[in-house]
Amino acid sequence: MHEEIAVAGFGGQGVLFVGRLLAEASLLEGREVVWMPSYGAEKRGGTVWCNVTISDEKIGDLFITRPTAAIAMNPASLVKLEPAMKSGGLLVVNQSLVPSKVSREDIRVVYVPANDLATELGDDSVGNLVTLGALVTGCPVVSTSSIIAVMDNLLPKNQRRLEINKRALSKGCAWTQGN
Amino acid sequence: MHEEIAVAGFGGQGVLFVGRLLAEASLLEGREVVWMPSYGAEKRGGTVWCNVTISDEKIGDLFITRPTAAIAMNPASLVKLEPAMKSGGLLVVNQSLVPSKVSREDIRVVYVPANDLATELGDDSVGNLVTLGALVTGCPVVSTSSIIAVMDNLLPKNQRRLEINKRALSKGCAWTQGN
Amino acid sequence: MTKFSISELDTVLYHRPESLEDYPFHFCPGCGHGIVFRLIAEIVDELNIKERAVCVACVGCSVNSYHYFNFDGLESAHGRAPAVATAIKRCHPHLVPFTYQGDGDLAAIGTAEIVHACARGENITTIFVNNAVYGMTGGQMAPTTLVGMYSTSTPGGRKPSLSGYPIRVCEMLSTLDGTAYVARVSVHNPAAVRKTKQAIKLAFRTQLANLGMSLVEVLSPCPVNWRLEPVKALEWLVKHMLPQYPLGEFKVIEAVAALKKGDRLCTKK
Amino acid sequence: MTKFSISELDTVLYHRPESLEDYPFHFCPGCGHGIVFRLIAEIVDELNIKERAVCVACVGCSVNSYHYFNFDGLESAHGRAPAVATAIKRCHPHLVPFTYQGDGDLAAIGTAEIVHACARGENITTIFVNNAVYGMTGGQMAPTTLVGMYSTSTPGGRKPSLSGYPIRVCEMLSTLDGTAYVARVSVHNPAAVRKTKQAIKLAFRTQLANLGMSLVEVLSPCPVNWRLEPVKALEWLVKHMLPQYPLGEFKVIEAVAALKKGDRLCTKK
Amino acid sequence: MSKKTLMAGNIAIAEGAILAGCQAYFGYPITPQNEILEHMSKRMPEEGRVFVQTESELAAINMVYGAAAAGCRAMTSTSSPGFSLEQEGISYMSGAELPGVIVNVMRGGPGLGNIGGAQGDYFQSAKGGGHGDYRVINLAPASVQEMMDLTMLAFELADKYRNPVVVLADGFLGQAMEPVVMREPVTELPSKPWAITGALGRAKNIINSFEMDPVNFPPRVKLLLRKFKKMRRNEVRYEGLNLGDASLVIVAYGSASRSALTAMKMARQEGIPVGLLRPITLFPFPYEALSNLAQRINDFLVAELSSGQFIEDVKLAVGLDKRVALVNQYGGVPLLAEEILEAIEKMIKQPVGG
Amino acid sequence: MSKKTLMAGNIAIAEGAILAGCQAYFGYPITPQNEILEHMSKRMPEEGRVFVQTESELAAINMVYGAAAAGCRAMTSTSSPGFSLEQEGISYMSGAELPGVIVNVMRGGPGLGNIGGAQGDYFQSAKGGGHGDYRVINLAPASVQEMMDLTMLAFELADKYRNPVVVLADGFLGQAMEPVVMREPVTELPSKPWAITGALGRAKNIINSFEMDPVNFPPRVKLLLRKFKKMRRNEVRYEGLNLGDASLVIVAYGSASRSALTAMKMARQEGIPVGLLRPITLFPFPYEALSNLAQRINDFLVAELSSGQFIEDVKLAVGLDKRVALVNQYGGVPLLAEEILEAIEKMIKQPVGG
Amino acid sequence: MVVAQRPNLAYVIIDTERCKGCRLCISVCPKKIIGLASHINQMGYTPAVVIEEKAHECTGCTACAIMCPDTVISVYRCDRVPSKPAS
Amino acid sequence: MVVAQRPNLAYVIIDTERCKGCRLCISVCPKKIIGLASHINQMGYTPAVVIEEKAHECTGCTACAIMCPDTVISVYRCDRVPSKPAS
Ligand SMILES: Cc1ncc(C[n+]2csc(CCOP(=O)(O)OP(=O)(O)O)c2C)c(N)n1
Ligand SMILES: Cc1ncc(C[n+]2csc(CCOP(=O)(O)OP(=O)(O)O)c2C)c(N)n1
Ligand code: SF4
Ligand code: SF4
Ligand code: SF4
Ligand code: SF4
Ligand code: SF4
Ligand code: SF4
Ligand SMILES: [Mg+2]
Ligand SMILES: [Mg+2]
Repeated sequence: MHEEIAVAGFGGQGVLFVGRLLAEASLLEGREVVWMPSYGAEKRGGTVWCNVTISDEKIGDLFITRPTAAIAMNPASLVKLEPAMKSGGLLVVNQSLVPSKVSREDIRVVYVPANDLATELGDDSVGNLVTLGALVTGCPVVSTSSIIAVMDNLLPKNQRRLEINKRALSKGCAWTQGN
Repeated sequence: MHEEIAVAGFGGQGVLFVGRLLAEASLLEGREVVWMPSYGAEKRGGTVWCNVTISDEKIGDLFITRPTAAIAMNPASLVKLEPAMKSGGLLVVNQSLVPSKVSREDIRVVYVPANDLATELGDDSVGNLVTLGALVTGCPVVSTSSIIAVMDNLLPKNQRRLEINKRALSKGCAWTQGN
Repeated sequence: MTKFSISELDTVLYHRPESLEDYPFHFCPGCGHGIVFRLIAEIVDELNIKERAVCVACVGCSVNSYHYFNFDGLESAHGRAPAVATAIKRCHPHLVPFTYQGDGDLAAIGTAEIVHACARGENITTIFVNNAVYGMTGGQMAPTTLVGMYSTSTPGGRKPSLSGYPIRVCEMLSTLDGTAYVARVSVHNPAAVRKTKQAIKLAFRTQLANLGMSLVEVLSPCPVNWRLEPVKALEWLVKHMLPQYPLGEFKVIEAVAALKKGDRLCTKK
Repeated sequence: MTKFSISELDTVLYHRPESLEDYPFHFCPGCGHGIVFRLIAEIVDELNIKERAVCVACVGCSVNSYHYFNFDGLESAHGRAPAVATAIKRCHPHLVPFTYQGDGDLAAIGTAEIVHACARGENITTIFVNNAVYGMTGGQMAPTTLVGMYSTSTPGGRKPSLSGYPIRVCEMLSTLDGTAYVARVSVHNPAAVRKTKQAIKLAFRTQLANLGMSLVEVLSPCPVNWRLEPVKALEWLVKHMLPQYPLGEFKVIEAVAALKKGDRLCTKK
Repeated sequence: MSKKTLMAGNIAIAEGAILAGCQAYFGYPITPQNEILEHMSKRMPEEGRVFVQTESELAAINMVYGAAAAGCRAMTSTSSPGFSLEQEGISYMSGAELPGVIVNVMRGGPGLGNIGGAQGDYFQSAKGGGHGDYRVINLAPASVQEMMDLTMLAFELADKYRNPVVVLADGFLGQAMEPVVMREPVTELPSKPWAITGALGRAKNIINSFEMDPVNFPPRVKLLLRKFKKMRRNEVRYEGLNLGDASLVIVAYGSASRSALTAMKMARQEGIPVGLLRPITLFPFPYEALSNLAQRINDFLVAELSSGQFIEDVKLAVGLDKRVALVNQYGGVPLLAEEILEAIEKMIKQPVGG
Repeated sequence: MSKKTLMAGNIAIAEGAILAGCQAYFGYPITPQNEILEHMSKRMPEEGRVFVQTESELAAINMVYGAAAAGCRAMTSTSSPGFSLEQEGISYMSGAELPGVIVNVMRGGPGLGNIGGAQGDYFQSAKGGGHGDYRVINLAPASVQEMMDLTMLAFELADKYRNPVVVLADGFLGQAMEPVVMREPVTELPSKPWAITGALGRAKNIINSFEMDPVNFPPRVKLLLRKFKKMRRNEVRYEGLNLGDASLVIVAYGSASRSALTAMKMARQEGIPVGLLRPITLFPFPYEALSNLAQRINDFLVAELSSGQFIEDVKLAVGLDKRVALVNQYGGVPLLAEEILEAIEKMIKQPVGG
Repeated sequence: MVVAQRPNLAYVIIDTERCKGCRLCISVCPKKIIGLASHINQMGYTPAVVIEEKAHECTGCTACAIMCPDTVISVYRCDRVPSKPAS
Repeated sequence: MVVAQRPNLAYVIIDTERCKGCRLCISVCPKKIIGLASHINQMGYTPAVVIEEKAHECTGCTACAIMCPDTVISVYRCDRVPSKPAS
């Protein structure tokens, strides 16, 4: 197994956290993993991305160029991600903020109104978890149970946060399953 | 012609100035010349030296190791200079401050009570000029007239200083001639 | 209720100054830097020195200053803006260089350079933006961080026993004979911003009159690194920074006072 | 009229302190550094801290400090002695590091380091020898060179328009909250030397009592570079340096004042 | 398998230092290594050790100097412009024979550059950016695990040789997270009778790098040179991969070697027998390993995140009659595996005389 | 013969700068180059030009940066420890494409070292002691006349390439006096439309070395690299002596080359056909000249006042199959002709395989 | 780009695409004329907008513009309507 | 090395080989007891010496020692002569 996943969006959308969850879950599953963030002098409002490489072998390159799976949280991300996707890859698009459609036909696309679904859950900040659910359901790079285990680990003190995150995650899973 | 001259003494004894006069006079006589001072964190009281290389050809090494002529203004200098002298070279020793005698027999030595002669002239600071006179008379690397021309050039504003310097110089010349 | 287009007949009460490029700031929402930049641009416009002004940028969130102003500008290494400005002024005395420096830049790594520009009485102007934090690098303690204040490098709040005391820059620099005008202002509300503008303007006029070093310290919010909403950040500034950093003029040499007096007479009209 | 050998029965009124190595100073005749070195050694003897004292030398004529003292010592890069001393004290709080710095070292290249050691309130002591000149490098202008004063880099005398104004270090540093004791003294005559010793001793006691940064500025002659005979140099110091650099205590926090008071009570006996 | 923790490279450096018994950390913020300073600001006081956020990199390196002189394991971390400011201090440390660890998480340069990862400080770090005849051991990690391990090694080597040691990483590695096996903490630190600890029950100690009389200085330098020779003999470290059957060897270190690893795999999938030699120490440089390789291999491809600095040492090792090609990026952007693969293909295709 | 003046090397540098139209000098005292600063403190105001004694070398290099940005010919001078402190600024200057002359009158190091002459800053200066991918032209005078001439050339080249240029001298040359032919003053300075002179009648000018977004920075570095390539093509300078019949060539620069000259003469008197190749530019290094020589000469003797730095470039030029021996001193003492002669004799005697 | 207001004696124009939604303008307007929009702009911020029902109360005091860190507010007086509004 | 003085209530000893002849001691001695020697020492300086005729006037005030930059002066009181000299 060798997956290269990209997550991108506005600062503040929880992009890095999604990547982190993917990475930790992979580690839990005994895989090699690299998590690489974008970092910059850019302040909030700039575009933020990260990439996660998950593999059964020792990982070389820290960067990825052709994602096998990706999440586009905002319009700017989609513009960058669409042409980069590896043929056959899965692209999750946050429909709440991205009005446009993907034109490539050699990749799989899941449109998920992540922010709207999050708002339905009563916390519009968990859109990122919704897209993560959508991603791992469409392309099982890690199991949702690993992700949940990781969250239990990372957010032990905040039971409420944990709960809403889990619900957002399964909402995302359900969305992909239902589509 | 290729001469390598060393001048050494206490700080404040005018060692560098003697070297400078030799160098300027050589230049006046159309020769190649290098003047190299000692410089150091040492303050007044330390030993100061300089070396002057005079040649008809382009000069290589900035330093000299085997002086063909030298002036020892104080005891410490003599200790260093005596063993270094080139065989057949001329060593001028300031007898006023250096009680000891040179033991090497393959070099020429002129003992000159420079400070005493200077005091006789009414200015005990011109001992250096006395030794210079002694040197160039014993080993004519430059002519005294060149030295005088240089002094006229370097100290034009100070007629009194100039005068006493010249007298000290010729006193030194006379001393060597008389010995 | 219908859209309309602005008639040229309308009087402009406030408009983006000409000396500001039509180029968005990269600052975070509610950052005080934007306010100060704008004021400088307004003053350059008002003093009509766009052709002589030189922005000497520092390294910090204002690193890009020269991109925002519509006149000559240049980068300087972290902390060294006063040295760069010194050279520019000495080489071209007709230019009006000013440094724009953060508190990390000026009061930490650049301490020697600002102290000596002041001691030499360089005829330059320094706009010193004190936001009590290293903004650009992510909110570490600055020399101006308050005692007890959280930062990413004082996880339990600044403890003097470990990290020392905040430096009051104006108080320190006004002990130097080369300073002509030293003042501390703030941007916590519109009235304060207006005063800030007056002070910065006087600083520039000090330079224009060849009176020596002029420096204006501006207390300014960094909402992101203070971890406060912008509006709360201003409240925090008033509550916590003003007591430690009292506003006012710390050095006004006579000739500058005369300039100021002239001002007041003028504005009376 | 006959030679005699000193009996051990004779009372020593003055003797070379034990903390001074039996090693001649390399200073020029009449240099003030020698006096200050000796005082420090006397104080280390008197406070009985030879086993804890650490001399942090600077670069300047006192570069060799550690060779003269009979206790631990080390070199620091030009201007950085306060940083070096900070680290030593933080690592070994029981040690008593002091920096010995010239005015070029402390007030020029090392400005940032001394300001920040003071701002941090490091528990160290600085002996700052102000001779108004860069001694070691041959008499160039220092930040403390007086207006009008000749130096090898101000051939016509220091002109403020070209070279700025002298820095009054004590005045500047006492604005910083981390300083506990800041004083300026001089060595122009025996009485002044005695006061200098008191001040330096108090500075060390400030450190021993963990009260924060202590700094003593000593006005000191550099006869060679002032181009004056040693005795004339002291006269020049009195006439020209004292007016620009008034002697006195610039910062004595309460706890230090208490130490001092204790002193007075003690010495009354 | 021991338990692994997902950790950013910068944090691994900080934790590595703590495990190695680092007693004092001094630093000034600079991206992309702020996490080290921030982490240390929390961890060092927790451990009862010294943390000082300094007024500058000058102060930081000179505090490391002071702490090292006081016999403590001490460290600072910075990135390229800050590293430049530390060169004087590093020269002093080497001259005064003081151990100490300097971490440089390189970014794009020259000048203010940008905060991307780069390897443009190669000359500065591996040859010596300060004045005078000194050298420092350079350890170049290529994974987060090595960020930790080589930081620990850095402290060992610094003490072993009484010389500063540089951990030369880059911004990409600093920011990347990878699984890390935590190491055992070092519990016994070497004794340092030469240190400044107060002249109690012993003669006074002096630490300096100065001689008033020039003739006294060369013997001190000679002592240093002897140490550097010993480093060259004993401390060369590198990793070789697939060298046995290789007809072309990529030479790369740090994060460039990671892309090289991928490129090597890709090339081998295409049937090109490519090997990888990854120097772990840049000084001492694995000249011998490379010149041995050059006995039978003719093509060397140097992959670096700089404009042709590292390649000079490779050339010095393999000689002028080998083909040594360069594939690189610089200024803060990564070198991708695909670019290296392309360079491999190009090199393979080119006739040897060409 | 034109009239000659006896002049110290340091003064020749100062006067050379003035002749070259240097408009601004900034400096901080340090032995053995104080005479430059002191001379400039007198001469620059006399000429109505800018002189500032700065608070440090950091301030000095950044003032040079500022003055250069303002379109003026600007210079600073220092010695080794001060040169270390200037590395960040030099990197900035190169990154911002600013001309400017930095004189380094080297002394013994590392650390505080001593004030004797040395060449221990070779790597630092010729390779680049600052961060990032930049290079600076290094001019290495070997006589007082060249102290003047190369300082003048330094200003020309700095402006030609908009890059800092280093005059790399040493303390011995700085202090030595030799006869000098005064040069004609430069009267026409190049125009600099890019300079910071006030946006009067033109669009605003910006000087920087920064890009917020990393991807925008490599193209800037690429522009620099192109310049460095041009320097390598156009600016290599060296002097060859007695190369025609030589069987052994001494390679040396600066004051070491002076002793080498004497040694060469002495060797020839003994009948050993020795030649001398003296690089005048250290960057760009005369690789080609040396590798051409290596076509027919097998023995190279490198004479340097450092511990084996300069020799690396010689090896890079002549390859691994030549004999390249080292004779050197370091730490502030001179290398004497006799020591070089001895090394020549030793090399000649040694069998080639040995 | 421009969210225009009803012509009045004084009015402000906010360049909402450059607004970063910091709310400083909102906090200082004595007449509470400015509020947040219900959409986010291209930069991802919820911009400030003039509350249309209140726009007529604008006094042209420029407090909002003076505080705006992004200089996205302009303030005008409409000289075409010489009469003062009823206060 | 040691230039000894007549035993007295107080007396000073000057290490003339280390004296640099700066004359500070001379300038501060209230009794004008110290003067310059007529020889130069190994360092090339004319050292300070006690003027023998005046030595007995020494009060032991230590002013000379306190000012001596080279710490070459020691001051003693000769307790073997308990009576005070006539002042
Ligand atoms: C030599 C050097 N050290 C460190 C940095 C990293 N750095 C960039 S900005 C900055 C501090 C900025 O803080 P401040 O000056 O307060 O400006 P602000 O961002 O708060 O406006 C630092 C430390 C650098 N660029 N160069
Ligand atoms: C980085 C650096 N710059 C410059 C010097 C040269 N230097 C040595 S001592 C000194 C100044 C000494 O002056 P001061 O500190 O006043 O001490 P003083 O000699 O007067 O006692 C200077 C500039 C140096 N050693 N290192
Ligand atoms: S980090 Fe702070 S100072 Fe920097 S732009 Fe953001 S709010 Fe402003
Ligand atoms: S130069 Fe001045 S400060 Fe230095 S030793 Fe001589 S007199 Fe003292
Ligand atoms: S100008 Fe004054 S009243 Fe009008 S919107 Fe702005 S703050 Fe409110
Ligand atoms: S102050 Fe400016 S940036 Fe902030 S919300 Fe108001 S209009 Fe927007
Ligand atoms: S102790 Fe006093 S009286 Fe005696 S020699 Fe010294 S200064 Fe003179
Ligand atoms: S003060 Fe000391 S050094 Fe000076 S003359 Fe007197 S004894 Fe000699
Ligand atoms: Mg700040
Ligand atoms: Mg001084």
